[in-house]
Amino acid sequence: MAEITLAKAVNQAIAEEMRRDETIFLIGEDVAEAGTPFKVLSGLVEEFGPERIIDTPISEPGFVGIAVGAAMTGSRPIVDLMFGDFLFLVMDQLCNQAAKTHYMSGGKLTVPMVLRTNLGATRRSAAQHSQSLHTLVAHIPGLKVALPSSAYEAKGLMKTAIRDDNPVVIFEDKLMYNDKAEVPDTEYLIEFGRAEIVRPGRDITLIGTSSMVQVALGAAETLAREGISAEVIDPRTIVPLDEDTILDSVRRTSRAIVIDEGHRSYGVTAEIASRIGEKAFYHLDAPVQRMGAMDVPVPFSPALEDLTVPTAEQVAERARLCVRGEVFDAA
Amino acid sequence: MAEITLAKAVNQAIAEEMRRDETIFLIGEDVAEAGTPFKVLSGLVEEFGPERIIDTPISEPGFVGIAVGAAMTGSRPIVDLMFGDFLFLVMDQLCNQAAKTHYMSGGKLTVPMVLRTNLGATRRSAAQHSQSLHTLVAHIPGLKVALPSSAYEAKGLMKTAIRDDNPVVIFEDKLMYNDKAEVPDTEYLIEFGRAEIVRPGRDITLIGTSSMVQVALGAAETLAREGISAEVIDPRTIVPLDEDTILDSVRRTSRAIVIDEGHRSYGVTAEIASRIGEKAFYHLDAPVQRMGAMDVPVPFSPALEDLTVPTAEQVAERARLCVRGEVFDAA
Amino acid sequence: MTADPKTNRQGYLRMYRQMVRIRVFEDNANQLYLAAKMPGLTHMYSGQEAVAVGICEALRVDDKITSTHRGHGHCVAKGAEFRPMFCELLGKAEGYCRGKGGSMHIADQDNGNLGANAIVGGSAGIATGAALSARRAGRDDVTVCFFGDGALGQGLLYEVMNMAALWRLPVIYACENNLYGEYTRVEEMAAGELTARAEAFGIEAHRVDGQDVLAVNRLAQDLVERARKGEGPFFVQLDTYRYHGHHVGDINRGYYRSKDEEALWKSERDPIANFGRWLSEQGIAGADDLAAIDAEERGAAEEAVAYAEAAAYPDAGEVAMHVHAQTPALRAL
Amino acid sequence: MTADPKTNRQGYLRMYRQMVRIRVFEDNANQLYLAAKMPGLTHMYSGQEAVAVGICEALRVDDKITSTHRGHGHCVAKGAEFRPMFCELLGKAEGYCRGKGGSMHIADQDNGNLGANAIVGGSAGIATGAALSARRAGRDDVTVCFFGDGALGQGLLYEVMNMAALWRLPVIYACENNLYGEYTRVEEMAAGELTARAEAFGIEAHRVDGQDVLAVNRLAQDLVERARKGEGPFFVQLDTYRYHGHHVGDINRGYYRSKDEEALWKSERDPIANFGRWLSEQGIAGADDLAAIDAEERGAAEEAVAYAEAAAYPDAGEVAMHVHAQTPALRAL
Ligand SMILES: Cc1ncc(C[n+]2csc(CCOP(=O)(O)OP(=O)(O)O)c2C)c(N)n1
Ligand SMILES: Cc1ncc(C[n+]2csc(CCOP(=O)(O)OP(=O)(O)O)c2C)c(N)n1
Ligand SMILES: [Mg+2]
Ligand SMILES: [Mg+2]
Repeated sequence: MAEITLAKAVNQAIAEEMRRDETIFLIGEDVAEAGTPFKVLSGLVEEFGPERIIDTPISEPGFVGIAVGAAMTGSRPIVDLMFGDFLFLVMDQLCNQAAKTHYMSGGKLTVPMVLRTNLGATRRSAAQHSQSLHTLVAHIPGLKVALPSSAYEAKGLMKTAIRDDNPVVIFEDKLMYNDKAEVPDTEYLIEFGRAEIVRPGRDITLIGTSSMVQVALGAAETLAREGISAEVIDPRTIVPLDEDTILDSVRRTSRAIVIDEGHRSYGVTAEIASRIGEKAFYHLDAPVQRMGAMDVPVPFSPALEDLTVPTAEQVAERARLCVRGEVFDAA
Repeated sequence: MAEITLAKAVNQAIAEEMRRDETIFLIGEDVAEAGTPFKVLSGLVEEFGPERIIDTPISEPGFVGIAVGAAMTGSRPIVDLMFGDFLFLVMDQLCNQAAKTHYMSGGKLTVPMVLRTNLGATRRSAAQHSQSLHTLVAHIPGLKVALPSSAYEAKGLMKTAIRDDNPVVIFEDKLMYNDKAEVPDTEYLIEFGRAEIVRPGRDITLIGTSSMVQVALGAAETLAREGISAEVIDPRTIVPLDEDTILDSVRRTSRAIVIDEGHRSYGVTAEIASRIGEKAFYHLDAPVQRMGAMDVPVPFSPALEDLTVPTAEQVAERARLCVRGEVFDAA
Repeated sequence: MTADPKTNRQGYLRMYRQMVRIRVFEDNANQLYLAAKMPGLTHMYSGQEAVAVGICEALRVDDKITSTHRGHGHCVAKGAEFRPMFCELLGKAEGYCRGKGGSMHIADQDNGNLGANAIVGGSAGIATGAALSARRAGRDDVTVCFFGDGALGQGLLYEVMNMAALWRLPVIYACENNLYGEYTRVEEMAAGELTARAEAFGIEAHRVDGQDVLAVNRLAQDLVERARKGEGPFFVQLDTYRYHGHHVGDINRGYYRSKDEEALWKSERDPIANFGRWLSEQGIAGADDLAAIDAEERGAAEEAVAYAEAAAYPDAGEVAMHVHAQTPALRAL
Repeated sequence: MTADPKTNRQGYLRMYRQMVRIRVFEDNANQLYLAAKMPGLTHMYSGQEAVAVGICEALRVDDKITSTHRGHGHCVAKGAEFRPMFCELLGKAEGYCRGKGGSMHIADQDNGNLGANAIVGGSAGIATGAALSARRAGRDDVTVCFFGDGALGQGLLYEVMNMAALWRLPVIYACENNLYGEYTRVEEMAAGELTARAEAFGIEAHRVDGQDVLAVNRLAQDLVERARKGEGPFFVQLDTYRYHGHHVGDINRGYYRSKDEEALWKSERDPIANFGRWLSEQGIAGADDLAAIDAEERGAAEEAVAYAEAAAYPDAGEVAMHVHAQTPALRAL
């Protein structure tokens, strides 16, 4: 086991897979010598050369489209989209083309590509560089969506994504690139659609995605000191979603909070909360709570931005109310 | 009162507003002489001339961007996006620019524009011309989202949208353009954020949007014959969402089904169901049910396409189970 | 292609036959629509046959094409069979896409047709990516990206032409200028010269009479061979005309184009009639030979229609199939 | 602009002062970053001053501009004050955008600056729409769309240039070619000649030395007046250079550009120093006059920084304000 950063984990995953499979190439803006603005890909062009680590012009729809075509014809491209906010530019190629090609062709064509990008606010990058837009792609059939919450997951999920024969969108939390975790020395993959019980508990289930796993763990820590035992679950992929692990947990704890950094309304928390409400209904002792980013564009000012994302303290407080039976139907 | 088609209602709304306000213009593909492929805008160019009914090249991101800039500088553009599926092409201009400009400028700039487009499958138009993508824009703060379910609503909501100082996306059901309804002879507007109780009932609440209002009404009709009294609610706008009317109803009926033509997962039904689960929790006698389009790209074959959208019979059946207390937590 | 007809008799007749196949396919598709037997709408390629055939006859099976909403012609020209094509148009399980794609998404992977696309210009990236794939894998196949004049409005095209030029990819952008995008003339939609839009990126651009299958084929042979050698990309503007409305339901066209204009193109510039006349004049084929081809293909199309009408719809269970490809176990773990 | 310096003394000195204002603004912004007093990152305009000033000095207050992530220079040049600019950079309530936009979204509506944009090329449509608005309302204001060489990669630009050309809109596309987009040279990102990309749409395109404020201003005066008369759109390529890294944190630049190159531009082609020298040579202003301007503006910037540092953050309640504009009651019913 070695302790490495999330950035390094992504880098290793890509390098290992590229060594294994010649058909993989990586394409995006400033991915080669610059190694991306976050330096996640540093060193790859030195090993694999500019024919496999391809710098593009600032043409997101164009290079995603190129990746789709390459994926249909024997290549396995990894697309680097510098900021998750730029998803809005590539939605047609991703959602009208990549996501639907296999289905529309009656299974004859496949689009084995990975689009890696990021999410997360509080970096003082303002409204167009801070969004967490994973809900949008999760709504579109044909895509898979992975949300690693640690270096360990980032590596394992990336390797699985690369080997998947479908278009996979993988969101890294840009605030976590320097966070370290233990990663096995031997090869491992993380299967899609298997949630992880990050911390077992009895009284309430906290389902957190990506950046919010740490927030949920922080809350669980606080709660433990008060004698409240919180189970923390990390879905790891939201498409496919491991409903069973979540439902099993909630049926045991009978309470749940879903925490995700996408906007609260029409977001990921709604899907998970409503599935719990539908399928664990008779086990629930309190209404399922949803905590997401505020429904506002991300403001630049630090004084405002920090208010928009759920904190461990807020999650703990909400959990207390649930456990004490003090969450009532608001009017 | 006159009976007019939904297409005519939209046409009237736009014509009336354009007569009232010189700053309004309409822009899109084949909107002038052709009056759109659905002939919704026929006659407008004859009345208002090509300077106000502007035919564009096939450049959706371009003309949405132009509309945003025009809206920031004293115009009130109405954008015609021929198919809702083309939203994927304009997401950046709509969601990174139009939606955020007012906020990012600290309230100094406004973007009073309307983007009218459509939704709805079963027209045998296959995966790229049949999507119902309203959830995606509902997730983005700064936009408003209207879903008329009749000619009456189409006219009233369109007029309100045009007068709103924010970017509004309005989705018409392309299967309903020829459906007729009574429309007042005198001017009327429909306020955003006010749901309509389309049919009152006691035993269960059916919340249907757009095309699914008719489906819900059909189910209610069937159920009435069996002695089950279903209340049907049409939110009319999903941003803002009239939570109160929905919650009041569910607190009375204690059961609810949410029906929407967007894909089921990570869609509108999740948001509404989870709000009910959160805020009417102690009033619920059965788990809130969600019915959306199947999580598949829309298939061309009639034999398959018809399976993807909820029907009145399916809704009625689900309602029966709820009322009889036969909906259990699925494993 | 040499100018000597004798050595090319087979090739010429094949081109003639392929054009006839497209025409009869469309005539039958239109009939299906008029008889209310076809689900949805469809866009006829009739009138533009020389473009698809002239180009595709310069391609190998392993060369790729991407196609458009008006895609039946490209599909036939690249080697597709009538039966699975009609099955697809009717949403039957034996269609090229098991009925899931329909007219606007018809594809034929075995013959290198990566598919029609219902997003105007939507396949520009796909074609360019296919060319990149070939180059990276050391293959010498070439990709042709078919699109209409209307697709010049889509910014994606400029993004990918720039990359194709920077990276010298083996892709040919084939712009079929049939004078209209839906109900609007090209002049109202496109400022400047069409070929200048590729030349701006340093791409060699050509303009050719799209009604002259020999001229198209000659140019295509040349460009395809050069692209194979790494001299691409190229851009070709093909001037042509669609005989029908924008789609089969577009009947009253008077407000955007005149009957006279339509009649003129059909009587003076029909690619099949003109090529047939040339074949006769050159003594390559007599009127009888050509009539025999016409009849054969018309018969084949009718047989295929009957087959497709009788064919089965996909099982209900197929609706949830093919959302995701099954990744082989070896890949998954 | 006539060549006679005397009649233009005021204008020349104003241009000089505006360039100095940009330089001192950026120097202070950089200091704020280095002192860890600025939230986030920011992109310095230093080196490119002659572009923004040469163009904006040809504009009226009611003319519009759209700007980029590297937008401080455009903002100052279009007439903004230091205090609300620094307040915005620090996220304070008195900022132009009440702290909600920050460096990448700074706007100044009263002076016609529709805002910086953090999406490369993202304002091309906005600028074109502003021009359409003016034309429709019968106003004669003109819009200038500033963008970098990197933005030539964005398809949106081609879509809107086409429409601007078709509709002859009063918009000027000002492409600041500072040789790099982030960490990549323009030749690796753009095939062909940059001006050809506008000419392809029949747009008149010019290329000018972006370090020569007089040349830029002369061209801008001409094009703005012509655009006002309906002769637009126009495209201008302005050759320039950024002195700093892509953003303030981009310190080790050796892997993509040399120190020598940077030194050469600074020593030989500095727009402020060169213009100052010219002013002296022409006897328009002495070294003292220029030094006084420098000192004045440096003082003003430092005062504004101090002001902004002491200024208040927005109240927490503002976080939920301005998501939607309040529509006046009269509109709502
Ligand atoms: C992105 C997009 N915008 C609009 C449409 C609607 N549409 C379908 S075909 C068409 C016209 C295309 O014109 P052209 O490219 O010249 O092809 P043609 O129909 O003439 O063969 C339009 C606007 C579409 N399918 N996709
Ligand atoms: C659509 C988009 N893609 C990528 C980026 C990241 N990015 C920010 S600035 C920049 C380079 C822009 O280059 P150029 O237009 O030449 O402007 P310059 O920085 O040289 O002034 C890039 C790639 C972005 N902000 N928006
Ligand atoms: Mg055309
Ligand atoms: Mg640059």
